[in-house]
Amino acid sequence: MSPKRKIRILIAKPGLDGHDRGARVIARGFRDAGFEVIYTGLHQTPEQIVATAIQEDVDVIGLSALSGAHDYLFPRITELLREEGADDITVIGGGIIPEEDIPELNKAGVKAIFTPGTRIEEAVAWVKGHVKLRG
Amino acid sequence: MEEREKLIAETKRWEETTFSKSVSRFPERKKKFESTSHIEFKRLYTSIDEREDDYIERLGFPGEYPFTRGVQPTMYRGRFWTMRQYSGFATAEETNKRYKYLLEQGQTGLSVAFDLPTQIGYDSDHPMSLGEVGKVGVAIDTLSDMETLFEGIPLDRVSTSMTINATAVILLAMYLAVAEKQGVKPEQVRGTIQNDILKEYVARGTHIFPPRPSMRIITDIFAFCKDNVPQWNTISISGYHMREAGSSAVQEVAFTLANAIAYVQAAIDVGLDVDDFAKRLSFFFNCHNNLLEEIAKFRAARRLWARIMKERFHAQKPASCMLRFHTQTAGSTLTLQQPDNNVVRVAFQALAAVLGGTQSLHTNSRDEALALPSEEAVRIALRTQQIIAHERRP
Amino acid sequence: MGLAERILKGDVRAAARLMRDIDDDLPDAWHELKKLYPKTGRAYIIGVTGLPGSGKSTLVDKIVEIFRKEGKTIGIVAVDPTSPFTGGAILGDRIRMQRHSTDDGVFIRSLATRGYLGGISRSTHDIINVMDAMGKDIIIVETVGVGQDEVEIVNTAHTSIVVTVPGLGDEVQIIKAGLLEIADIFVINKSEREGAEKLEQELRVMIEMAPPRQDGWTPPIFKTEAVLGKGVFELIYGVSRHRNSLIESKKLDGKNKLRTKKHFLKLLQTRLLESVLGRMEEGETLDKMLQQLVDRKGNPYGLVEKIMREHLKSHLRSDHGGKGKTHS
Amino acid sequence: MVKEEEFAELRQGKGRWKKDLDEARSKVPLRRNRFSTVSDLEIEGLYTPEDIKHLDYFQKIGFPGQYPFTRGIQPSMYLGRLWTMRMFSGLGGPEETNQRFKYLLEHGETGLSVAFHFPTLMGYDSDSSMAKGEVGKCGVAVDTLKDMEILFDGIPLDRVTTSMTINPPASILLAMYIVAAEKQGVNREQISGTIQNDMLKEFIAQKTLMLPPNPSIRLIVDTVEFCTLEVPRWNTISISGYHIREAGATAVQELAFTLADGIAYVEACIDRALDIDRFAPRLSFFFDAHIDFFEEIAKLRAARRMWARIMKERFGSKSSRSWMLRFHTQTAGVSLTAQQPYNNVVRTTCEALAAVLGGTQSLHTNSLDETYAIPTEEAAFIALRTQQVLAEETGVANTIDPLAGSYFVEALTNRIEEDAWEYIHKIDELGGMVKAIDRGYPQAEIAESAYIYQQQIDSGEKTLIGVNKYVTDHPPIPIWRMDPAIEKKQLERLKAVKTTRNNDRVRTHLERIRRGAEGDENLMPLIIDAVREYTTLQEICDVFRQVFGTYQDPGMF
Repeated sequence: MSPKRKIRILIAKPGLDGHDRGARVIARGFRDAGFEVIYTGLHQTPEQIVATAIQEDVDVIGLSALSGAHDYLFPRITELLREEGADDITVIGGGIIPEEDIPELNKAGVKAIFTPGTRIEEAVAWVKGHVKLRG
Repeated sequence: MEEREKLIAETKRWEETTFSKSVSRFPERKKKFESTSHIEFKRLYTSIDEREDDYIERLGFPGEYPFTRGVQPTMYRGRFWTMRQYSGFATAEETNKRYKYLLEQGQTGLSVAFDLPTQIGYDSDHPMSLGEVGKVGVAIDTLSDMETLFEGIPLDRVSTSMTINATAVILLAMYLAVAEKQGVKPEQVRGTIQNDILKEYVARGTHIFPPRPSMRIITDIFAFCKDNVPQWNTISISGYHMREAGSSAVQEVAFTLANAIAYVQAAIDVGLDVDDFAKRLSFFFNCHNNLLEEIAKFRAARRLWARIMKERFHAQKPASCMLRFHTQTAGSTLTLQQPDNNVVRVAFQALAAVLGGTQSLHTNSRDEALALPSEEAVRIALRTQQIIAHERRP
Repeated sequence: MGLAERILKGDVRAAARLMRDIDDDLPDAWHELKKLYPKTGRAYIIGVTGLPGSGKSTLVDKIVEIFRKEGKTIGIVAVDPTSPFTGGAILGDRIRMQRHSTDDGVFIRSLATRGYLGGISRSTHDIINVMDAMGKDIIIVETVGVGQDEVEIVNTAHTSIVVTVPGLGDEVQIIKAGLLEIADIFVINKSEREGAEKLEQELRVMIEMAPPRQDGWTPPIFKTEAVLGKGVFELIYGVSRHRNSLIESKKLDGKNKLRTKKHFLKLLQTRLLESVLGRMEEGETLDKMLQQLVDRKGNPYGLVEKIMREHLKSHLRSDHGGKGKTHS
Repeated sequence: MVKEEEFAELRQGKGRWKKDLDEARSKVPLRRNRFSTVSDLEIEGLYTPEDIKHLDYFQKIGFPGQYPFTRGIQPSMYLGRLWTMRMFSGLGGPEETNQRFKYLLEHGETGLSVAFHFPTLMGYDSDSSMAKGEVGKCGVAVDTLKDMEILFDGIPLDRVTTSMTINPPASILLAMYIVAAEKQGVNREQISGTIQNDMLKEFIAQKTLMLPPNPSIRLIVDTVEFCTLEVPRWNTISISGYHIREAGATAVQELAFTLADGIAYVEACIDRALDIDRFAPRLSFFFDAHIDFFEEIAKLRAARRMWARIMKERFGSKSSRSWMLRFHTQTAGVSLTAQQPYNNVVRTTCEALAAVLGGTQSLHTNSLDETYAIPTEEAAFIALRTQQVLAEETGVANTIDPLAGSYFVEALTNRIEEDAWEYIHKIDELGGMVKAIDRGYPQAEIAESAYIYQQQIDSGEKTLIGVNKYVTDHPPIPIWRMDPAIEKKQLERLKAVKTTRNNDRVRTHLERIRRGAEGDENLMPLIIDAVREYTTLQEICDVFRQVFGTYQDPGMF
């Protein structure tokens, strides 16, 4: 691993939910932790998110959903990543996600779920601890 | 005062125009709005309802006579009230476990509930105790039980309140003995015994002896503690039970302070100096549903007590004039039906107690109307206090 | 198969990865760039710069829409600033262009300045080369957009567009201070706003007052409402007029030569400095030298001469210069 | 009231107290060096009559039902009628929501409040590709008039008031409601309720976006104009601070940005040559009740005073009904935690009390499970009971504005008002709210506050029980789950409607709307005609999107 590698993370809001407070706070948190954060704005389809992740060659995709549609949207994104051969990108998620949905999401390839109350530091530490930089 | 007259005139105008026009179309919900103490609420209060020229005299400043705005100058900016959940059940071992749980959860003081035999002076093996042992609190027969009860809890670090009356003197003695065995000196221990026998005759009924010897024991405790256990609250003069028994807020305060006057008089009569023992008198009030009335009650109680001590008993020290009190939310307001509603009631009551300036607080658990509270219910009750303390940021 | 080969076969992931390696300054990236270089030189490069809040990204989005209708493929490089305090960055220019993200004919790449001045990143020119090799017809570079010192775009793009909006107050002064020389084309975006006419007049006066340009081109002014796509057609027409004028006046070759020269010299300068510094830092000599200079025991002029002599000598002796970098 | 000469004595007294305080804190230090509200307003340790010395009772406080309405908008306030208990609800399909409505009405709720699912909120039908995975999740799916009919089946629309949280397609949902009422035999003069219809706060905070600002405002003014003439009891805009606050704004920002939005709407209506005293009485407001008790009460009191002044002085409105700021309140969703969910009952309780002491006209109390999903029936029930206990047991509704005259509350009310005016002046300088939004000004202010708050929580400077203090496990609570069959049923119904309606007529109506949109006639009558023929929500919205263009959030940081 080169010391010059900088972690790039895509913060994305899939679906129609427009509550972006969490996504924006976490984006700033990652920036302040020295990451390069690509922010795609609201109302992104899974296809847009995956295409963006590939073009931007990110290490991590952080998804935020508060509408309850995570059970469809998150697995759809990991599925598309697999189709594109880009499943080496780590997918994590946050938002209003019931505890009992987490095993299913993990099985679908979402590596970690951060529920409300997570400190910014925790999310940052998780990414630093779990994301292996390429190259 | 010119402005006052103008306000009186304007209020009259408002009532006759804007208000009466509206009320003729939308009548008021009730003919009369009154508090639980049947104090009638006016529809609107303005500064004409305050007495003139009375700020310094009637309100003053926190930590100063007449203490209407609180007994400490810092109040909750310095320290929050003590979160003290009344608990005790079954054996000393189990109660000890519950205490440790509560301390871990952030509770800041202990409060012991004893079973009825202990409260009325019977050991667990007495025929009168049959079926009562460990039921409404913990059973303490000997020092050995007391040692178990506080096993692993350093008595120089916590303060302990004991709801005990007729046998208070014995339980206090045991507590001091446990402390001694832990290597803690009597002058280091802090806590309260309820020791309020008068209200037992009036409302609660765990008395043993006739009033006169009971009063003698109490003044003995006053005298002993002032010399040996200076940080101990020798009595907790309680309105709680009278309120639970159905009194109004006004009656609660009036009867409690009347009892207090009797204790002070008794102590003076045996030759104690009021400024030697009065600062260790404490109080215990109920906090009912009527939010504004309760807040007013606490503030009025402080002012009344200050005046009684200064004017009636000629106390010289400010500390003798301070009414320090514990509060418990009103058990009688909780319902068996829809127990989750009780969480809401308790939250309102706790808020009123805090806005009224309490020194410590027990919040009831939502299932208290059913049985002894579950751990989960106790935790929610404690969290209620913590949310008011930390999130509401008073 | 190396990244370069995969890129030439149309592998998008490989292109994205190489861009990352370039941006992260990995030694292997040079190897790939060498292979790609012969395939570059075909794309037309447009720079978009201007004041913050002027709507550059939205404008780019609309420009892309029109070019795509014409069947052109597009690469976009969007640069945002790196925080000097944390080293992190939020790259948000894509937000207004996301509808193109799933279009195979469009490739968008967000870059952080990583401390590089001049409105773009150190890697921008090389990343343009990758897009060029990918076969993109047009490459649009959106600069940081702080409104000053964004001069590097001139050495990067064929046509530079400066975007401004009415109502910011002293926009003309800002442009005079830093963007006037850059502009091949001016855009007044959000032209429905009050003050658009006045701004246009002021810009016109400013252009007329400026000394005539060597290439004989007078920058035109276009008014757009990017949100509604109004005026963007005309703007694109303006870009192609500029391009034609470059071709007609035989200035395009010159421009390319200038771009190549700047790029080449930058690479050379960077590598030389890295190489020299790399050697020096091995023995902590830089720190010692600095102390000598501070103590006035040496002087910087003599020292540079000495280093150059020694460096060239040792460089001639050794196979490769620098530490661990492949320079061959 | 304290006489002027007495202030000298008061100051002396306060000086003495300060000495006591210093002495006390030298022994036991204060808990913090700085005390501030949840919005980070610094507060003093003690307030006395001096802090409200300059408060002119008649100018600043006055009487209930009179200018400047600080003490409440009705002369009798809760002595006459309690606030409306209005629980925001919507889940699954229209059948399920209809059932929940009936359940809440049976348990004493007094007004309805519809939560729509995201596709409806954004102007998409359930069969749109954009709706995938979202149908019925966060609210009820309403695609056509058919769904609206089912939603209110058996609920007499002349007897209840209905609030609809709907923004970009507000005019379409209102049209459906009008026609649904018509089919019940209730005419449009009889119905009453509210559409949120507040796009400015969407651009600022909630981001349910469809059209650019200018056409959005045109649609809003269309509804205002139409309702003023034909649906006189309808609240045409619910100018909302709630979402602004939930997005991270402080109490002052919430107040200021909301009133600034209100100013922008009033100006837009005046530009249409509407008579202010005809439309302004039907503008309503919507605020958040957050956890910082006194700050919230002060905010709500300041809001009334400020709006009255804006309407009277800035716009020269003549009718006292135009000066009244009537508002709905919702307790703060963001204050709730997923950890230890029962703590949320306590939070909601305190927040509801603040709303009532602040004089709200209607109230939604959040359920304890709201950080997980749509509330279960049981959780919604406790939330409703919270209001009922507040109304019937605590006695706080038995005198008007009981905290008036409190040194702290009055001083804080003044302070919040002053700070909010400063923001409003700044927005005026930027050329009004639409321009300020275009610049990203309120967005950036809110993002900054949200980030600071998160840092304060992370550092423990601010406390969240169960999250950064007293962290423990908690037993799981039941969570509402959508039956997947609901989506299927919804899609089937939509398909059936599309095949059985008169599609020629639908096309004609859509064409008519297109021409209307391209011109400047009021679109409401055209929309009503279209929905009556079962034209879908998205079909109409697509026309709007084509004519007006769409809006993308600039995502400013």
